[in-house]
Amino acid sequence: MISVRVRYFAGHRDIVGQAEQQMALEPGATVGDLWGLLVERHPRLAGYSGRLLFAVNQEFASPATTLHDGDEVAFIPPVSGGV
Amino acid sequence: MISVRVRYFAGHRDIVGQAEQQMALEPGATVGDLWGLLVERHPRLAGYSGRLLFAVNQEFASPATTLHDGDEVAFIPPVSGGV
Amino acid sequence: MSDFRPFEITDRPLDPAPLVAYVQTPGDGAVVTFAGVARNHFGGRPTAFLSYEAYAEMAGPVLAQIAEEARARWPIGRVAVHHRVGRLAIGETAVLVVVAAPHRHEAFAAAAYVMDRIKEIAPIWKQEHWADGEAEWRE
Amino acid sequence: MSDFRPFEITDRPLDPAPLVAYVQTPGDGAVVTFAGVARNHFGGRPTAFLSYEAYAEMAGPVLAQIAEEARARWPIGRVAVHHRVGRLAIGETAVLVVVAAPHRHEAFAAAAYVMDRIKEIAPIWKQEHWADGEAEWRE
Repeated sequence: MISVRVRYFAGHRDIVGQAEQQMALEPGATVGDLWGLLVERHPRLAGYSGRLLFAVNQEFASPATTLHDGDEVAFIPPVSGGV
Repeated sequence: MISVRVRYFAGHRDIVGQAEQQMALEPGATVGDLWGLLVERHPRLAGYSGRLLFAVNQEFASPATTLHDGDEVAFIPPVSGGV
Repeated sequence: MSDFRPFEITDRPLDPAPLVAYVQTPGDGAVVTFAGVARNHFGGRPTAFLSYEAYAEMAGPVLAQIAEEARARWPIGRVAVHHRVGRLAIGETAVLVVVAAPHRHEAFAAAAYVMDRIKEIAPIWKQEHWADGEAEWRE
Repeated sequence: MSDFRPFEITDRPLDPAPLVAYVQTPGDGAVVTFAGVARNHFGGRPTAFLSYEAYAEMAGPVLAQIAEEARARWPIGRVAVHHRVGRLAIGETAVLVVVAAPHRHEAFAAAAYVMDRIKEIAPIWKQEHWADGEAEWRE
């Protein structure tokens, strides 16, 4: 198993109820696999599928990106910086 | 005769050698008539014909504008405000 | 200015002066400053205040990356972007984008582009706190 | 700010802060500031300094008229324009155009438009003083 740190922001954090958590995954798991797992646990996240961005270690990533032990994964709900 | 005050700026002032002057004109004279008179006196002004703006009493005017006693007339060489 | 950073996420009030001083070099004829400020309504509904949150460790580098995109597209000089987080009263500045360039058209185009891209990809979120007491994330 | 005028020709150094404070109202989400600054070359030829002259009695009202044109074209708020005259060192600001608007695209478009129109009709002239000692009016 590998361990990754997951960060939640804005609407995601409101749904998940925490700003970050450590999660254990099968080796070879992808960003998309992790998102699927989270949507199972928190069905209200499903509304974000298809309209979120992904980051691994603070760089943009895709659902196909493979995760490694120690990675920091962020699920980025639709951004709204500026005004 | 009517008397008008003529203002010169930038390249015009360099050619005419003064920033303003009082000029006597026939009643009914237009802005274009006055410009023609000035070009006769200062042939180097001819290079500005067709590429200058005109103002009477600090508002934009045309060569056809008729002048009246006491008017302030400005011949505006190509402007270059800003940077 | 010893601790000045051109791309920054901060919870302190924003001031354009150090950004302008940073971007401007002797070859520049144009400096465009965009300030995004908290306004008192959205779609006709009165707003009491705004709050912003950022993925700060990532947002700063993303702002720098957006500036590089702009520099690859237009012949511009330096770019600086500061974005505020936390609670903002109406009239307070949420974001400053400052672009210097030899000529003005490129400075305008690049500043507008940087702002468009911030709204597309910078990991920063705005929560609208309505005058009636409700709050919602803009998504 | 008691002697602040939104449209002004002045021989004093320009500061954007009072213009920004003047234009911004609670309904505005965007403030765009354009600064035109004296740069150290033109077409590759080194510039020592610039000097500006204006038909001041007319130029102030023309700046106000240009702002009205912009307000007729875009849903924007207040506009302020200050233009400097006299001798300017490299890096000094010759003109400030500041536009507030509810939304940023209109603020950008209007600020660019105001600057374009200034260069078309405002009775203000720039003299380039080249590093080699020559001087010429830009026409």
